[in-house]
Amino acid sequence: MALKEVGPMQEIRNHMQIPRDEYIAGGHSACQGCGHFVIIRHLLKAAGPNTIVVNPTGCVEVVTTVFPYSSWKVPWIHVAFENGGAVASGVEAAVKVLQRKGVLPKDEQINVVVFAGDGGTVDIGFQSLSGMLERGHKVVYVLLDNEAYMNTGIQRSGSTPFGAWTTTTPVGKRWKGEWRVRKDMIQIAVAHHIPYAATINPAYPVDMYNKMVKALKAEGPAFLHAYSPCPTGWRFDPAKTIEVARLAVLTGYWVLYEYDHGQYKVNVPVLKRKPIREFIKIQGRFRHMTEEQIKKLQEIVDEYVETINKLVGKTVIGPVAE
Amino acid sequence: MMEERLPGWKELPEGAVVRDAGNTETIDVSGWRVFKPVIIDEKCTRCRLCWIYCPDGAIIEVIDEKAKMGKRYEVDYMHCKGCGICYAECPVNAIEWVPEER
Amino acid sequence: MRAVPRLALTTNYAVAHAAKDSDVDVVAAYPITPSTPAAEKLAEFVANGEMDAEYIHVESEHSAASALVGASATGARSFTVTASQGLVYMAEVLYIASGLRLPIVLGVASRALSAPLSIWGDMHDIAVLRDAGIVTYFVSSAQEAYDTVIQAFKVAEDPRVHLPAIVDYDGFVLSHVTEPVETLEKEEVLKYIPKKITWNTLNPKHPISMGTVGDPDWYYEFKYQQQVAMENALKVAEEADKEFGKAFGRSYGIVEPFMMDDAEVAVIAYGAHAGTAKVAVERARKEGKKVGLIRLRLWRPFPVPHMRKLLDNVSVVGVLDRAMSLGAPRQGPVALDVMAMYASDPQNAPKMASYTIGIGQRDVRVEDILTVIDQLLEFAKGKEVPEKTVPIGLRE
Amino acid sequence: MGPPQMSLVEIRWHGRGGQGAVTASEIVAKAAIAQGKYAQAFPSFGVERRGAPVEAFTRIDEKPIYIRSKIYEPDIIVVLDPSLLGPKLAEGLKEGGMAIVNTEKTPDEVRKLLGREDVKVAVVNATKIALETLKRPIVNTAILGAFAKATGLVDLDALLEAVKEKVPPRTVEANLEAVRRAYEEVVMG
Repeated sequence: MALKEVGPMQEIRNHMQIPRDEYIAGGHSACQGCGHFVIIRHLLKAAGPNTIVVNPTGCVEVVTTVFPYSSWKVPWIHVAFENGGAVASGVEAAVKVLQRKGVLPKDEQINVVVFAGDGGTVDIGFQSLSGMLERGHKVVYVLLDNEAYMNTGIQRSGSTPFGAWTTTTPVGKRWKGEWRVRKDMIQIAVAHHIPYAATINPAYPVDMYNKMVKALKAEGPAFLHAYSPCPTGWRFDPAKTIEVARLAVLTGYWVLYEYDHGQYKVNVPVLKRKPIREFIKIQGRFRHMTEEQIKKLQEIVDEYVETINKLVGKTVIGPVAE
Repeated sequence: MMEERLPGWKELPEGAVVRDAGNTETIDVSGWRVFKPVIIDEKCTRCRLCWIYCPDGAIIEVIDEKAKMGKRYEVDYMHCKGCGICYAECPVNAIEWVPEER
Repeated sequence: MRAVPRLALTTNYAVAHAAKDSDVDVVAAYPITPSTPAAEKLAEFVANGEMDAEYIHVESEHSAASALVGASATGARSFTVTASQGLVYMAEVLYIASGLRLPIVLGVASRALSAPLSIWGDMHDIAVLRDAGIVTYFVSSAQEAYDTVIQAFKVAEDPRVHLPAIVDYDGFVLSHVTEPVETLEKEEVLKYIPKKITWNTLNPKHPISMGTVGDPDWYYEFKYQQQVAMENALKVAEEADKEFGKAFGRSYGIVEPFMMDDAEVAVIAYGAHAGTAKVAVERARKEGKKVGLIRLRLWRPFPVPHMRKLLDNVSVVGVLDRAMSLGAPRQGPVALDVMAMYASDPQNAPKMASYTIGIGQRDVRVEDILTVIDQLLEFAKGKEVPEKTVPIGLRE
Repeated sequence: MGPPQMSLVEIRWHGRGGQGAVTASEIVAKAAIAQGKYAQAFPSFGVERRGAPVEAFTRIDEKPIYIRSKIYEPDIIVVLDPSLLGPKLAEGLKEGGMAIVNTEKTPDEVRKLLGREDVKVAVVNATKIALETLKRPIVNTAILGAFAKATGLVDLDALLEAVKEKVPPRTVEANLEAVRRAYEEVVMG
């Protein structure tokens, strides 16, 4: 017997309970198979209609709000690329003071949510995000990470993984794709003493949904780092968005974990990891990689997994098993 | 034929706001598709994963007392772009991937 | 009779008092000389509970402007102070605030722009914002700064306008000078500027989308709407000033003529140095020189009819600018405006001379302005007006 | 001595960073404003560093003050630190102007140090008064008492009120005492 759907702001036991109401309309012009919109749909379901969305410049903004159209059924604002954290700070502060002064209803929680890409978060918007987190604004900041600047046509960002081809880390005589290791945004966010931070992944909808609810209920800033496959920029068949997302978890490339008031927890243990080769072989952006590069990427993943195992104090993500 | 006249500056809302937000619903993106998903209702177990994973909100959960388990799933072909996620993720192969014919 | 508290305040403090008495809801401020004391005073008001506002300790001016866009878009009366590099850092967002039609008010303690680094006053910073679609006032005293912040909210929030507004006051020469200011009670200020959200806001009860993409089919129309709003602001600012005068006994006009009735030559000045120019004009008059002063109080929108009315009957005008538009036909930004005013009516144009003065806070003395006045009188007698902008107080 | 004949009075303050010359210039303006006069007070704009010689300025008038330039020819100079005394301090001081000085010296000795026989001089040992009242050598309030007495530009009562508002709450009584004592002890010549 299926469980009943829940209202907004409530955790679920299985995906049958995810509410039916939609706050983002179809008809937007996101690419086929865009991971972002799976994540956005569910976050808005979790948040409900009493939500204000701040959306720095990026794919999501451009594909949802070309005048005279908008896909957003909740109040939505876009200001610029690098200031999502600051705009959200202003919205949150205004809600607070206007509720105090009785201009907005005092007894209704109004959620403030940022949807920002990796460019708008890890690079150009980094300072503004840091300010928002450090000041303790009650905002849910969702980093929709597709690991490059996709809106302007696949340029590398501080979140582009080792080995990945982008138009600014091309494969040439001297360069063979990105050669550096991406930033660890969860650790950066946690360093701001915020109550809640978590990684999410659309291939794991129940885990994703419950983390969204926890983030919305947090008493201060919450940071959700969402893994969001991009068929266009990563060069894979749009039908495989969820499969790629799932492989990221099964290879340990993307660990689903959370930081909840000082406690780290891995939510989706992977006792036997698939080799990273499984993850990269279905993406065109890694096609050029040499055996040596693949080995290096495997080492980077191993190290990342080890860091998280240390954080939780036990081996929750196991070794690679062919 | 006369070209459609767009509203002038006097008729437009201040600051380029969209007041009837959600109105991309009126946009037909069916032309994006090369293939389309077709749900085979008899095979469908109502697991809901196609509805969960659709980036375009183009799988509709229809409450229908007469249907199996009181509901069924339909494709909103106006908003389906034919990405194929539903087809790829359906655990029981209840979605067929059919070439679009116009 | 109204009991009038007469305080001794710097212009920085006067501006902070005005924000408090306007019941500002959100302040987001980042310290920068010479506006810092205003940001500190606002913090003190909030800390003491004298002001019921959220004070956002932003990590940059860019974020200050951004946070205020968010706050104003949510319906809060929003205010900040800044200067110089800070204002220029905000510039990107302030263009957006104008495009989103948000009535944010800013106090700007104008200061030079690097390099070389100068913490001192001039108006290069505000000149960068000239074309942003922001209602921009120049004030000449702490009292006027106080009054003008309140008027600025009136204009910015007027449905015919809905644009940000800047009250620009000279760094140090006004910002750090203590002088008498009569303040008002919050209750009477709020009668003049009632708290009413007249602009588009983010309210879950009526969800709208703000900050959309304007493709080539649409952008032009929205830009033109801003221009129309700017044009409206001229009349609205004049009304706001008159109504302020009626309510509180002080008004300034949007241009202020001084000894212009029978003037043959005129000086145009703005900000603090308009005061020094007043003293110079008075002194020149005592020597029988027929000179008058026009103080520009509203720079954007530019008060063309008001200026024309005063200038059509003089034979020469000299514009004193505190910023240099490098490489332009004339360096003075206001001089360029004055000249453009006569482009379609050259036969009624006075001879027009452009001067730069007070750059990087080179002190402006009465004698400097007397020199200008003497030159203007010579131009009136037939001497040719120089093609180039004349620097005053510059070493060769 | 009554107030100077001309309506606009310009005052230049000399001290060292941290001594409170800027505050003193503001307190005088505040007192004048409270009495219904017009006044301006401003520091020498820039970066003030503890110990470095600093200047501050005050203008007082019966009418609104429009001029915004620095003060080049003061009617009055006020010297908070005796070690600054020298001919440079009197630069621009108007013929027949006044110097108010924190010093143990006599008015004649001060005139000699300033190199100006034409100026009126008021002396007070503000350092001693400050040490006895405030227990610290902060002389800016003490010198104000001398200023009020010597110039007559501000009333003692208005001055005391302005001091009250400007100094830290715990030091109000001591500061007021310093002002009163200097008012009594100032020597003019």
